[in-house]
Amino acid sequence: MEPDENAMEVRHLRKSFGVLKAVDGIDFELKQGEFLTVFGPNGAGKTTLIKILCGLTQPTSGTAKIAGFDVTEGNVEMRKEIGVISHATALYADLTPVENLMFFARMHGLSQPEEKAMKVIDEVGLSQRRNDRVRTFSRGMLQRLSIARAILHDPTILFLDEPFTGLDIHASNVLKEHLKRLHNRRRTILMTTHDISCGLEMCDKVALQVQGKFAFMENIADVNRDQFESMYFDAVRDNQFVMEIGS
Amino acid sequence: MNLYFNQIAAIVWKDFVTELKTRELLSAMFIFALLVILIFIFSINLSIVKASEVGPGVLWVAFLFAGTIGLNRSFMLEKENGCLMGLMLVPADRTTIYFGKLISNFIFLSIMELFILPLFMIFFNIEILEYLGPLLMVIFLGTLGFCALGTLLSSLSSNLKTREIMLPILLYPLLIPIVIGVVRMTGQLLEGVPLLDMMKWVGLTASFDIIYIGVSIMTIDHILEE
Amino acid sequence: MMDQEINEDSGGESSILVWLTGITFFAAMAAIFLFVPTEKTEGPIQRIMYFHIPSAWLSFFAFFIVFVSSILFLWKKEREWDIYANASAEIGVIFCSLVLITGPIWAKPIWGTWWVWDARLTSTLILWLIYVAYLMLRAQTDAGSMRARYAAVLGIVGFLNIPFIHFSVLWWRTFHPQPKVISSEGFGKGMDPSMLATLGVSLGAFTLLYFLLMGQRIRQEKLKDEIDRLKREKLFSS
Amino acid sequence: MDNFGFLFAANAFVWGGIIYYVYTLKQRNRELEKDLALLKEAIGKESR
Repeated sequence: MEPDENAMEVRHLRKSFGVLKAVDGIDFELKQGEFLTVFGPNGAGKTTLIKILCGLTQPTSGTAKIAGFDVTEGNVEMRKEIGVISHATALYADLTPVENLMFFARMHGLSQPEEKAMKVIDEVGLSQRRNDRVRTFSRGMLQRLSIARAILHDPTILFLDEPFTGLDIHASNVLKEHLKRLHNRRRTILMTTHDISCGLEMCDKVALQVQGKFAFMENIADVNRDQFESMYFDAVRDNQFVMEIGS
Repeated sequence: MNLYFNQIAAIVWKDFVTELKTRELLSAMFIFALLVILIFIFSINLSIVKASEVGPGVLWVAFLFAGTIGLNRSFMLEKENGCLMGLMLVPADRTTIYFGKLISNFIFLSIMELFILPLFMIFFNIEILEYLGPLLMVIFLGTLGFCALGTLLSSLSSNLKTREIMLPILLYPLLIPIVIGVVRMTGQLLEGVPLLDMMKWVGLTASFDIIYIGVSIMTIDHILEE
Repeated sequence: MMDQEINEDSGGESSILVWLTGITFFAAMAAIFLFVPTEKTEGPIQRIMYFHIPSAWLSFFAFFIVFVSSILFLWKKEREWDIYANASAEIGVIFCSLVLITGPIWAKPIWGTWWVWDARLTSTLILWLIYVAYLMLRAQTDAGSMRARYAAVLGIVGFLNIPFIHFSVLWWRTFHPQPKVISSEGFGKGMDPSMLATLGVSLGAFTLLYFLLMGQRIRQEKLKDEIDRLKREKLFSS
Repeated sequence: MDNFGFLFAANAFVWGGIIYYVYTLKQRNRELEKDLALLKEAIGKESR
């Protein structure tokens, strides 16, 4: 990838089926090394946005380029450049951390899968438990191992879908440390969250997604925190209202 | 191309390691198949009917029911913790997931069948050793067809709320042709008819296998999409 | 825009279709009960055939439409094709059920038994099971692209099964004494031209009925979509 | 040869089936149209 090229370029992205519009015309771009946090009420289409961007689902119209690859083409090469951390850990409960990561390393086609697995397990501080079954792990440890899985192949772009959900304070601090380190290593990061303080703390850009659209997107330097907070709460409240009538 | 086979091998390896640790799948399938055979034996009077006439049907019903348990379990493992999503994010073609699961399902089912066969021989008093070669061939064709369609449909049903119920409802009607084929072939084999005299059945089951593997390759992309 | 389309559907074209279907059905009924002579060996019961065969043809045609629409859906990913497949499967299952009901009613006085494991009956039953499973799959999943994709895969897999069912069931029975089959050649041989004509009219009437029902079902699905859309619009504007 | 009863039964099933299906279709149609009209009315009021 060229250094000056955008890591992400999203144009008029839409995802709808029949009348349901999960993503309804989103435009943005991110340079390499930038960190974007997307806030938004439940059902605003944040998860769908991430799913489109990492090629799990196809958009109805519009284009998205990730690391120079077009997501609509279902590009296998693109998936080498991305790592995804979500609420679901994507780890096999009956395997050990080493076996899990070795498996994913082999799927990525990495050479020396075992060494790579050991190395990232060390990085997330789980080397003492590396031969225990994942089923016995706490939520925080699972999330750390999930990070290890996502950064195993050293991706240039990371997607995080509400990574703080269900974590205790210690675990979320560990996660924040990792995110900062990755950010310092100039990894491009897109994160969705409900946690205002965590979300605003690390990012370069903030966006607010409401009903499938970006209602707001600014550089963090230009954002008045209180104003943003009240705007976010309004959006969540309105959404709550909509959801209640809808059902 | 090398990477492609490596990825398939990795999926199979992963399923085997899991099975070695938990030993849940094979034992459950084996005991279930055994129970099916026993229940059939209690419900038919073996002194009236000829064992070689009802035996093949009972055997295949046992394989089919036990195999369905295996399929359900196999995709449940992938759905737990969203592992299937993790698999879809690695730089691998979607068909590697299909083939990986197909091969591991096929191997597990075959191992179970190898354990069941001697018991079947003993319980029904049927001599199968002299027909073992062609019999294994028939079992291979039948099991492959079952797994080809079963893997496709269990990857589909695993996303439904009522997956345990829906898999058999979707799968069994579609499997009827192959069940008729393999039961007929097994029965004839045990009567001493050589496999060469049943080439139309061999052709039917083999083309079933090929067509459904082909259809799965073409449609798996549409199923493995969030 | 969608609104207009729906209103148009309920107007001009479809009312012509309604009249045409009605008239053809009337003609078919007249032919079946007044015009066509009673068959010598089977007696009046033979007149069931003029419903039975068109129903069978119709369900098969409907399943073929499911197959085609499913392929087109996976290719184009347009909701339109999903609607067609859904509507056609529903109609197909209904007429397949009628086949399965009228068959035994005919068989009881003629063969002396409600059901024989005859090749044709068996394959119709299997077909019915496949498409009932298809409708169950649709009923169990929420509306959305997942339901449409899964249903489309099943629509394709199910239709490709038909030749396998046909041959396996046919060969399966040849090892046993065969009952008198309603095979097309056996039926056609002793057939009077007036019988053929009656059958033809009846076939026409049922085919028209299929298109009429399809039109209604499609319109309904579109209405449903329209209501969903308006609901959403209303909620978002408030 | 006297099997009018069967003929009658078969006819009853065929016609019963078709008419019942058409009836449910009509019923569903009416409900949907009513919903649509209500919605449109509600939206019309709001926009005013």
